[in-house]
Amino acid sequence: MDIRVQDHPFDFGAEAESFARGQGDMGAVVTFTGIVRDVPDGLVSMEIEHYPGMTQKALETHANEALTRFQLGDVLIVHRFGVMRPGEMIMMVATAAPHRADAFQGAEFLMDYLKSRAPFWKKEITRSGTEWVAARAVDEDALGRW
Amino acid sequence: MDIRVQDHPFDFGAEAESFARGQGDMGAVVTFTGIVRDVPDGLVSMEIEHYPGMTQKALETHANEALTRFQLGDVLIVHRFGVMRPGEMIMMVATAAPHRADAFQGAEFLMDYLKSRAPFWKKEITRSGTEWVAARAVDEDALGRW
Amino acid sequence: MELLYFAWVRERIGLPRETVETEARTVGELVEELKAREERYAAAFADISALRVALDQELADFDAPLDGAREVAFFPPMTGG
Amino acid sequence: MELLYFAWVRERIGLPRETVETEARTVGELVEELKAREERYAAAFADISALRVALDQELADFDAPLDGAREVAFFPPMTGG
Repeated sequence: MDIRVQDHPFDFGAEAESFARGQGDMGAVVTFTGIVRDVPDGLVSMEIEHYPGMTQKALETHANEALTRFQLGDVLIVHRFGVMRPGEMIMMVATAAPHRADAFQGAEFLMDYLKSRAPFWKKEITRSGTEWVAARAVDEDALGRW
Repeated sequence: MDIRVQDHPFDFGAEAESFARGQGDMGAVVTFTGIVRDVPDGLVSMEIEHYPGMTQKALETHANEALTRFQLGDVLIVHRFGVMRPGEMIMMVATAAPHRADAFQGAEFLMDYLKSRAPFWKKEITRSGTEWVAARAVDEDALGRW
Repeated sequence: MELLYFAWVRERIGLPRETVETEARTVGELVEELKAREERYAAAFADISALRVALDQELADFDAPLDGAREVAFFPPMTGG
Repeated sequence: MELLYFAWVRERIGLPRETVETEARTVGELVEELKAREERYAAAFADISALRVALDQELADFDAPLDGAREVAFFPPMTGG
């Protein structure tokens, strides 16, 4: 298990490759990557604030729950905070499992928890102003399936 | 859309990175990688046979169906044939979408079709003999959800 | 008509492809013709529920008509991914 | 007791953290105390259904008892991932 919260960019390709390379007994690896998308108003940058004391612990709790709930061999979470430009990668998760259903479900479970239960807050700086991103009801609802 | 059927290894990290880098308008990228797992009898190698005339077409059909059925911006499929050792990567898919639910569902849809509808056949060469891998009922059943 | 065999179907019949002349109107009739030919065909086609067929590189059923098909492929259920 | 504020809660109150002395027994009572203090607190806590709270870095409810908590954090619903 590897959980990293950092302000600098990460190398998605290298992380994905080294995670998958380490999984000799696992048949299935799933990755998810979140990317800063442009918005209709024209996104200048996205700023992510987090709760330093709590973030790492919360992510470890979710990762451990994913490990036991699904048949996962390994979990990786990398999540950035600070300022990002459109096109930059915000975060990634990776899961490894003997079979694909567990790898997919583990990754979706982690993402649903990251979206609504990990202490990160996104702010969008557009050409027309600055706004905290509102939580989406669909993200809260997604937790209901677990 | 990029579909490749090849006998040589692929560079998962580089493929994942370049796929994700190209997705400026998409917020979510999902990848799945299938890896040759060792088996209790001790796997010497896995051999994958395919139907050259049909494979590329079948994969393109499935990829196009995924693109229209889900809100996907892009799809990548790389699938190997020939001889592979334990730990080697067999195949990967990648999907990009504005939101994560589509990216996940698109990748799972592609995997379910690849498992049971793309003309590939796996043979396991173990220390105790050689055997064609039997299709799993759970893989056939998985198609029922789409 | 070109016949193609893959995986253990190919191994049981002993060749990857062959050209045949046939009057069969459906895939099923073609299978019966082949089974009547030689023991190795009878062995390969013993249980067609364990087989799949493609007509001109598209998956089809065993009761599908053959008319116009140039290439018929027989193989076990696929195990890709 | 250490109070922490994040995102627009921090912006409305105008500071990221402060130390308070309180007799409040629950999160809810603490919120009422803060609202009575100054307009900017009243503004930040106007609608607690739009807020989340963590006690010693664990998510909690607004009716949770405060006893023993050293750190109370208030923030909007999270938007990670």
